[in-house]
Amino acid sequence: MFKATIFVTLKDSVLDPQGVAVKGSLHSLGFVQVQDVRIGKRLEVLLDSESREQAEEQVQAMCEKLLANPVIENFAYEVEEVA
Amino acid sequence: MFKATIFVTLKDSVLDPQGVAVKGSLHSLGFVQVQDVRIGKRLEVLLDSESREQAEEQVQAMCEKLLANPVIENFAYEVEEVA
Amino acid sequence: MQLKQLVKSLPHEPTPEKIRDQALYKELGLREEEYGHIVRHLGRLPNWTEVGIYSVMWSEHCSYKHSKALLRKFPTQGPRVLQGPGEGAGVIDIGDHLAVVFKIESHNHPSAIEPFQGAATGVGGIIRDVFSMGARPVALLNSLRFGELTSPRVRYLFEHVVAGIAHYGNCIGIPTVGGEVVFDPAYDGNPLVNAMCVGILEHDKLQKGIAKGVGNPVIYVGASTGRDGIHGATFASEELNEASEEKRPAVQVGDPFMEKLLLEACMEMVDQGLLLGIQDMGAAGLTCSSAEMAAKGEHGMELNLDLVPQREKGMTPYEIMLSESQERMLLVVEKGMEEKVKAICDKWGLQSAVIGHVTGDQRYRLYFQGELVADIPVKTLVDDAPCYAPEQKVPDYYRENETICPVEQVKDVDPQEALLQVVSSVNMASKRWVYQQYDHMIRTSTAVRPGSDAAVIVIRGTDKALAMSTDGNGRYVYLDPEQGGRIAVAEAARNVVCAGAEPLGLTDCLNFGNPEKPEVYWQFAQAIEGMSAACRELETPVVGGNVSLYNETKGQAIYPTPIVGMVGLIEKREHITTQAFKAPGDVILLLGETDAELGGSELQYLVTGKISGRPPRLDLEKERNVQQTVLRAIRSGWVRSAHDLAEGGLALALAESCIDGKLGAHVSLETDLAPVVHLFSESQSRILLTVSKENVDHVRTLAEENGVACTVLGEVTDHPELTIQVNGQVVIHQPIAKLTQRWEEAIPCAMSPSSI
Amino acid sequence: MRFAVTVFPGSNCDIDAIHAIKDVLGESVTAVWHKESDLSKYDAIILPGGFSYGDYLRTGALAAHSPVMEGVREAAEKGKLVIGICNGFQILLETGLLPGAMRKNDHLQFRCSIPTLRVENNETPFTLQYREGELIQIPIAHMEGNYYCDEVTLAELKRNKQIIFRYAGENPNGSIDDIAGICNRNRNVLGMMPHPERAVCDWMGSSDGMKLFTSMLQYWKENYGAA
Ligand SMILES: Nc1ncnc2c1ncn2[C@@H]1O[C@H](COP(=O)(O)OP(=O)(O)O)[C@@H](O)[C@H]1O
Ligand SMILES: [Mg+2]
Repeated sequence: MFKATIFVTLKDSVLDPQGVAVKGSLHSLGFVQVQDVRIGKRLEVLLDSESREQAEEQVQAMCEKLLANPVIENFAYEVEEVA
Repeated sequence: MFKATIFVTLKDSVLDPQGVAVKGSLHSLGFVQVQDVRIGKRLEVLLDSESREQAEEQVQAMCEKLLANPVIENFAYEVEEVA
Repeated sequence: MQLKQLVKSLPHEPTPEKIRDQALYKELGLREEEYGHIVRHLGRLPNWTEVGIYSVMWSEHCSYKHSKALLRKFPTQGPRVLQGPGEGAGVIDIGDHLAVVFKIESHNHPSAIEPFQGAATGVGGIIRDVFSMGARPVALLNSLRFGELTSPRVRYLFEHVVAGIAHYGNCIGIPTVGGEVVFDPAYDGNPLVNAMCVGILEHDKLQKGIAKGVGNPVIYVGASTGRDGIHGATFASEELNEASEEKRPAVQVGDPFMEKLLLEACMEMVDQGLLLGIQDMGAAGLTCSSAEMAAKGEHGMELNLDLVPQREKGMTPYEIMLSESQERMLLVVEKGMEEKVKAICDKWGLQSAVIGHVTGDQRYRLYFQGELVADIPVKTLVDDAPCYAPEQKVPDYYRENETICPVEQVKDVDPQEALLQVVSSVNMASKRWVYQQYDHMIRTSTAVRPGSDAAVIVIRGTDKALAMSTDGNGRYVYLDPEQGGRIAVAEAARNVVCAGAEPLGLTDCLNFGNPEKPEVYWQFAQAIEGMSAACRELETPVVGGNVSLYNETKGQAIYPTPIVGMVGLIEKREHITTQAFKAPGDVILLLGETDAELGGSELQYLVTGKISGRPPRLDLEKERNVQQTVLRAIRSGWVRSAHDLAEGGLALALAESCIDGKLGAHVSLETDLAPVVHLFSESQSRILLTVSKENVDHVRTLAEENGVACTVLGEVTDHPELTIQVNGQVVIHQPIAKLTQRWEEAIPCAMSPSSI
Repeated sequence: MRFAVTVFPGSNCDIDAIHAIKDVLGESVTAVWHKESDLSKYDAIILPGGFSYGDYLRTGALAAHSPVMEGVREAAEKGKLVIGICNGFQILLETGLLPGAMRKNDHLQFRCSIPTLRVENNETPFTLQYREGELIQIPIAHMEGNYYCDEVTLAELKRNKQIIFRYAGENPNGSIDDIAGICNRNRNVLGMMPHPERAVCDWMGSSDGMKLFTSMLQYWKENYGAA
């Protein structure tokens, strides 16, 4: 069994309205040192693949096909073997 | 300047409707090896703190106060110094 | 600051000479002769910023260079029109010192690339157009076209476009009360996403997008400027191709929360009478809004770009001016009012900045880091844009269709089988899957929710209500653009009449292919002819609209698809009428005449897989008479339900009224046509009414006076069955439950093909 | 009776709540901006629906830290009536005035419709004019109404009869135990996903929401003397 941890983040040039709003709230809570907030996703996918290579291939394909929107998002992942 | 990367994840006991739906979509795309999907958040917060300790303290406080909901979520973070 | 008067080029930008010598302007979509005009207007070579500004201002999207001449054919005046085309949205008087403000706009190209954000920002843009007139937005509608749901890409587009529309409208809190969705291979690869917004205005609050008063400050309000959507306007003026994905700059992301704040802040400024001019930054962003305000006000403008709030570092003047970042507004106020504006912005947590002032010399000057970076006679940007009248040619397919007889193609189909197919066609089926994702009840004014011919919104504080509908049938327009154009207007008017409203006027969105192709331009010109004729006959002026050309993929144009957004006034709430059958025993009447008209019909498409022949013909006088009859009957209190006959013909209209009313019907009719032809013909100018028994004669007499054919078809029953007899033979006999199930499940099933 | 309707940046059902109280119920109502923290003048507080702070991060999370929530907390402690509708319910959960949390609808779509609810407990200030078990139609409009709490909390909610409304037909969001609305132990704080303010005239599609407001009025008159 393999566990992939996938990070999907907005491309730098794309506006992150959610991050802007959270930054505002952090400021009003007194966290004035906060300069910037960007919010992305973290997905954990458990895979019953044969090998690490196969798992990585599949994760790459899933990200491209479904999990990330290539128009506005980037993705990255790590795969580890689990019991 | 410090950059905190914060991960907010659903507690294991909480059913994740989004994860379930994504798993279903992955299956129908042919990724039948997928056993489980859990979806959380990844936040990047840029902080103008004096020291790493101060930055970590602040991040811990933000998570407790705002960024995670203790009823259903756990959080973890890493802080690194950036230029 | 000592401002230099020589127009500078920035070090890393191409020099004016290089722009000329290497014809770099072509990359921005300018033609050689257009570049020549620019040089003449300036009396020198333009720098990179100036070429960029001209290129967006003279793009199809902003300048209407291929459509301006034809749009003049639309009647735009009427006794109630307070503001016709030329401002953010049209304005029509509805009495009680109130007016209705509305406009439709396309976001086709952005939605093809990023459907969720593309559709969302389309909604955001049209809302800004309405509240920049000083009106409170009260309703949204949309008109959508996609390829067929058998394609995963189309399902993706459909799902995300609907979610994007829902996201924006729901979050900002304006009900999405109506619209239409059609699936046809003609839109594969080039979906259409047209969004309409309706607002209500108190007469004395009407705002304009003009700059006046030398020395008055120009104020920027709202989101920061980033590099998103640079050249969106130019992009919207080209055909889509594989390179589009690459060429596309950062996609614009909508922030409905920010727009809600902007809306409330602007409403407060309007209430306090602070504004001299206001215009949203939509297509071509800061450039278009500021240049248009200056040109309309017969003034000039000077902007200091260093003062423009920016989200990204190191933006150049070119980027700042051409950015299409969303949720921004440009204001001109009386000198001395800056603090009041700022106080309102601060209350709503919005950033605002004075970025320049109005000048008296009709020049458009931009400063950046102390240097003059553009100096343009402002009218040349707006009034002197090029204007083209391309060649027209009657397409071959139109001639070939002359000889095709659609009746022959379908006459052997069993009517019952046809009905089952039609109710479960995704084009005819219930659109609940779509509208249940839209908050259609917020603002608690929605008296008729999505699902009837037109939506109805009540106007608080009065007994009045507004009916609204968007309509357009690309198949008819393709087969005969002139007739199709008439039908689009007539059908939209008929829909609001069926709700009990008098049609007031319309806004239109003209979605066509590449106008530089003679066949496309012919379609365009013909459709406008037909629409104009219908507008004149039905007395529904065009008070605003939008043109979207170059809707093509891989060289193939979409069906020519003009969409009409019609608004009607209901004088008394008791006149509000819906299409659902109301009570057993009510008599079903058909107004209008049925001919064998199946070209472009849903039945033809289902049977043959394509459309051909000539579409239904529309007699404008008949149309007007039918509409007036129905409106008078409703106002006399005789009508229990009214439903216009459209795609799917009489059979589908009967089925829909049964399904909605959870009642049955027994219908019996005589005809010379084959039963299936009579039942599924899409002849125009027909309306189905139900009336209680004692009012049948009243309606028949009224119809006769108006020269409208009126046939008694049968009765509403409490048997949950639809029974249709033709010439004494039962040809359709179906349980309502079965029809309902097919009709409700068509789209959900098509959207989850694996779960069937 | 004096009602307050809180207004956060992004609230958008505030006008509907005000309309229901002022024009239909005929009582006094004031819109209170989120920066005010003194609500002592009011007898009842409505946290309206909408998308406070755009619903960013988590629904209700950013609004939960507004100054006005101090006033809401005080009012709740004093036994005044507090009702959170839709986004207002989400805010009450985030503030901890009600137990549990909200997740995205199980089908992941926004859902606007008029479902049927069952009144599970009519012995509260909000429901005393309904019959127990009465079926009523109240519109919903939300993306995150999938109520969650752990088993211990659920058992407690049941034991104390804190579940006030359940979906009687199809559950539109996947909420645990078909929950549509819950109250606190003292029965003076109610959170519900459906919008009673959208069901106060027949032409709106239902007027079943009206009894919720008239119940509040009756309770207040009986307990705090006629005004
Ligand atoms: N198809 C049309 N019919 C009538 N008027 C139109 C049409 N298309 C555009 N117009 C009008 O031309 C004016 C210029 O439009 P435009 O500058 O595109 O406005 P916007 O910036 O809102 O898109 C608008 O007032 C619009 O209503
Ligand atoms: Mg405009």
